[in-house]
Amino acid sequence: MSPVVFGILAVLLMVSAFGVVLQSSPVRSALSLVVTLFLIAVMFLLLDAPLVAVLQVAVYAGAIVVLFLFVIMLLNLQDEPRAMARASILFSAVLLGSLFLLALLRLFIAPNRVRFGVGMMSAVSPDFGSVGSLGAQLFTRHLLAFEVTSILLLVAIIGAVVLAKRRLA
Amino acid sequence: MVLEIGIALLRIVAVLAMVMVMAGIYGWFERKVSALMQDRIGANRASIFGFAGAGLINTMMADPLKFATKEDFVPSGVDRLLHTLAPCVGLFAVLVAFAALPFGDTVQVGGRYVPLQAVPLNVGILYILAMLSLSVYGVVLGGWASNNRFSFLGGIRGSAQMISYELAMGLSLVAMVMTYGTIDLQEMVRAQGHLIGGWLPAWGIFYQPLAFLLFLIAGIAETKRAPFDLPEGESELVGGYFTEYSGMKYLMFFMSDFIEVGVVAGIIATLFFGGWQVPYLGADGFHFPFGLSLALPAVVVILLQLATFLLKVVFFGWLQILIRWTLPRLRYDQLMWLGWKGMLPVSLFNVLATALIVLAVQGSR
Amino acid sequence: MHEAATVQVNYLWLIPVFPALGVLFNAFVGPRAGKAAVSLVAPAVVGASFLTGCYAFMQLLSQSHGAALVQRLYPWITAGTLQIDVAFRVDALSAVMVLIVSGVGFLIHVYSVGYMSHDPSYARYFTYLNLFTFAMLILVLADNLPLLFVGWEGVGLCSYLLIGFWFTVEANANAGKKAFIVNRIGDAGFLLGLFLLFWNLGPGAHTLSFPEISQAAQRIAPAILTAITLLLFVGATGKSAQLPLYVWLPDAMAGPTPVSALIHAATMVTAGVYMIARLHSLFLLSATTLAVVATVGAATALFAATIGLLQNDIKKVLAYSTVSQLGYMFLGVGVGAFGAGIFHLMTHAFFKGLLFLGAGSVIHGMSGEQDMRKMGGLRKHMPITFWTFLVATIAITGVPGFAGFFSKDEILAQAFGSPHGSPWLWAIGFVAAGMTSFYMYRLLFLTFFGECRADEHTRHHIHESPLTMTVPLMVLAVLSVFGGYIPVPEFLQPVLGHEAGHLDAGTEHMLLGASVLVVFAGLGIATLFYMLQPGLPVLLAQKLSGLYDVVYNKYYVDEFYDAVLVRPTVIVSTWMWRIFDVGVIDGLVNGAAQAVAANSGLWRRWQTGNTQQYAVSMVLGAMAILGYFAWR
Amino acid sequence: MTPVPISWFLILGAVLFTIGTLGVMIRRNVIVIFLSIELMLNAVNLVFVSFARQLHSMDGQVIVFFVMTVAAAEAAVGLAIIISVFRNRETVNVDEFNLLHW
Repeated sequence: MSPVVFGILAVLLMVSAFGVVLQSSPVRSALSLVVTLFLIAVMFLLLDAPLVAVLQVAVYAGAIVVLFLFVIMLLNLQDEPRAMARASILFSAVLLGSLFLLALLRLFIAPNRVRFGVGMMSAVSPDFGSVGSLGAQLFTRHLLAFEVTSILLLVAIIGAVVLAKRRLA
Repeated sequence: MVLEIGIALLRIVAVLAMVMVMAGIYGWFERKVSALMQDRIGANRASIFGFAGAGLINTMMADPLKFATKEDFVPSGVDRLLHTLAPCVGLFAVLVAFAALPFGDTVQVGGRYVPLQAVPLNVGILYILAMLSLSVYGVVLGGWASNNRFSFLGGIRGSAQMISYELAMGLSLVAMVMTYGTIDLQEMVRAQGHLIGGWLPAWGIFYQPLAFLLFLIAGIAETKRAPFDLPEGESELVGGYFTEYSGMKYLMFFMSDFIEVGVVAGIIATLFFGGWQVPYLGADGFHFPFGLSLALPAVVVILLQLATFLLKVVFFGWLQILIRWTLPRLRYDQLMWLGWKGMLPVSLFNVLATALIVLAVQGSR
Repeated sequence: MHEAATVQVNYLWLIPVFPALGVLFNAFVGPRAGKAAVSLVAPAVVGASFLTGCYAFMQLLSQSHGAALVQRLYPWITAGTLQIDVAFRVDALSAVMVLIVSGVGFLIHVYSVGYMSHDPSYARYFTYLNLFTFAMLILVLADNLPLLFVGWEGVGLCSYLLIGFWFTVEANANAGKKAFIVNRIGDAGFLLGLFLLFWNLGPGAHTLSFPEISQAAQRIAPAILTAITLLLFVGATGKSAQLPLYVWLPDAMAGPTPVSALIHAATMVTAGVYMIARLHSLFLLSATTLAVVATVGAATALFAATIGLLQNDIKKVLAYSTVSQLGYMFLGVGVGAFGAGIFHLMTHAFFKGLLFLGAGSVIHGMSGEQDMRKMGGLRKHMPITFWTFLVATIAITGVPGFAGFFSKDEILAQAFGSPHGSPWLWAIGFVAAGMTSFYMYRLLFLTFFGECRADEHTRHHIHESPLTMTVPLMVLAVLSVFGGYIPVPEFLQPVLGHEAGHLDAGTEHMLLGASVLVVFAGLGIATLFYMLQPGLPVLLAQKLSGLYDVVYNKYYVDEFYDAVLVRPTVIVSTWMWRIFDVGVIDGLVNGAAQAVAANSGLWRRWQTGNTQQYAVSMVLGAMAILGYFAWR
Repeated sequence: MTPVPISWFLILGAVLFTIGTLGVMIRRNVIVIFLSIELMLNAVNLVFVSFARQLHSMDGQVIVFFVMTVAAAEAAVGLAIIISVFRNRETVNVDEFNLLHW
């Protein structure tokens, strides 16, 4: 059953991802991204990462993309007559993209390339991916990084305010 | 396997039904309470044999029928897909949010343990937050897809307002999580079955009165109801983000509004007022502090608990409607001021104070 | 040197620090604090140095003979085994020098308060003057040659700054530049000597302190030692205005007169003498160098005296007199009479300082007039100046009983009797002494006697100087009288060794009598020329017009230097600038820049401003890395 | 439950990442480019979580947490830049942001 679920989710994911990239309306792109994020959250659930999944929905879909939508609406961006780049770039991008995918797949699939790239998933302990285990990691091994993110966020807040504030003439 | 799926489906259907009924009750409250407060009769055509209270049934049947039969008007030049999607997204988000609320203890039926909860999740409360944060898309999309300045302004206002108040809301819940030491809602409710000093039920409100106040305010702001109803402020924006909606879609917006009231009421009941816990009621009956005991069969206990939970949810929904008809609407700058400069610092302070107290209590053990 | 008798003390740093604090105060607070604060602080810090110096002197006297007080402050240059400290040494020699520098310096600071009182750049003046005192004290206190060189350069800088103090007049600025450049020529020699010395000191020379140098010098080959000492002496001729580098000193009179008194008479110009005395153990090892020093000294003494005979500017006469007297000092150290040289240095500091200050007082009273032909009869108007000036004149000319007599006689006796000396050297000094007597009395007569030749306006303003100026004059006058009774050579003996020559009593008395005679001969001729028969000098000048012109124009040395050295240098420099600097150096620099620009011009076409193209390029780069890992 | 090989998730991540990359390269609207970058970040997150699951290590999930934080900061600042650019140039098309070139 899981492969079936995975297959359905994967197809939906790819469709919505292409929706982000190919749709001419920015609002629709953003909404496709929300769908993508939601589906990836489901993938996280399948990978025993419930907390990350919930955070994905709450923070990514619920806040960050809303911010995008907010800006899109603020700038009142409508459908573009010419959404894509010029042909030469389009061509090289598609070429490069397929090469890129090829290289990634080779890295991930080819046997003896990557030690953990093959094989099935083994069972995990019940508290794997729980709030407790993630929190314990966050506040012990990764404490410094965690604290530094607070500074990053502060800087981002100040930067956003300074940049977006209309200068008084 | 089939049985399990069946039980799960049953739970889900039960919750859905409950939510729908709840929304209907709130709709009726809205009319009768407002009428009462404004010293008028209100919804007088919906009484049965002159008894207004029985109009509840009438309202619950008649209103949806009325909306369903109305013309589904779509303005020209809109993104039809998004226009249709908007109310669905909104409704979906609040409906699934309800799924994590426990409405009774785990019951033992024929050797299986069945939690009285649509979806037992170990990330419980975070899940509800996540889903509630998705409900903003209904507002934003509705505003955007209507191709109407008023709708658009309503959508913009709504998104900013909901993101702003989500912070205070989340932080007040963080304080609760710290108090209980778990994020599992069922666990939280169980923890409230104890007694403080042998007589006072150990409800969250007694531990975290400030968090309750914060959550109540933020919750009302999240539901976009007065005094925080700026996204739909009739006197300014006609109807805000659902100006251009009619028929079933309008009903869906309407329902998601009331269901959200229900969700907020449910969270308040669960976190601050003992959820399905009845004071002094244990699994085998009442044990009053003054020594009296009253043994009850398990089924009665479960039904009592279920009824209590529903009663609490209805009560807090009613309270919100009371507030909605009592307070005047804020100005937008006041709204933002309250959210960012009032609620956010206070809730941060609350988290800090809670952390210190928890630390002190743990240290003294 | 007596190594054992070294006493570690901890207060010597205070001596130079006081003037340094004064510099900071006058430079940063002074301009705002007002003249009163500056005139209080600037002399006070030098006075504090003097008192500290006295304390050190007292402690030195209480020690055994030949002792030295030493303070190591901190390591300065550390490289390999080389460790040069900032360290101060007070032995008999530097004690005398410290007292001269800070004592005379203090008097001149006090004098300057009156003399400079109307100058708008009052605080700047005292900043420079304090800075000079600081540098000079570093020079004389230094325990090692590199630190001495720091002071040496420091006083050179201050000299430049003070000569060009009134830099708005181009001539003054040029005089400052001239002094600096000529000093640089000398300093180049000094530096070369320093390097040659370091190079040849060999292992064991870690600190380059003076006792260490004098010990290590024994191991250096005589020929190299001669080269070293000669190069050092080149430095001394620059700093102390000896032939052929004396030309800057007369021009240096462009600075304020107290500066001439302090720097260009009493202290800085004697640094060369001090340096040779300090390194006497080095110089004693090279007879050739000593002969050169003595010869140059004697030649300078005579040469400058002849020019001094005919000068009409009161300060110029004193300037050439200073050059001449410095020649005497070099004559002294050149014949191995280091104590006598330092002795004359001290007495000269007193009476020449007094003469300059007196001249300053006269100029002050004459509203800035410096030409003696427009003076005369000032005796009545400026009695204190006159009497003190008279004392100084008597002292410098060597009338028995006054300070100059003792030191000059000592040098002349040594020039005659020392193994390094010769009757010829004595004869030159003897003639120069006569000329000194003549031009000094000429100056005295022209200035203070006879009728006043100034114009009406100036005459009305002639006045005696204020107390701040006359009190230092009186103090210096007392010193000019009694300074000769201080047994300086004996005091210095433990440091500088015994005087080389011994004369029998008869010869000594005969020489003494001769020099007294020549002094009075000079006095007589001056009296004849400028008191009794004022027409005579003009007549003589007409008779010997050729010789007169040459001497009057200072032997055309400046013109000669200008033609032989300055002009070719300017021409070569101009050529270097136009062709080499502009063409080659700038060409290289600009060419490099142009090459980069051309190259960038090629590459910048890559930067189109098209973001998508950038994105594609970025992915291309990522692709390259990824591809490397995928297909490696 | 029939298990799914870990490589399936990895391949899905690779595909999503490539789609995001394509979006960055071919779109003219800067906001859509931004969205595509978010898509790339999420593809990487998916791979991280897969590896975490496979290696039984929480580190992968912790990194996802940090990626989200950085994405939030990046979105705030990036969108602020876009707004101020839009204010000056009245466009969000990247091929019209061409002042910074020779």
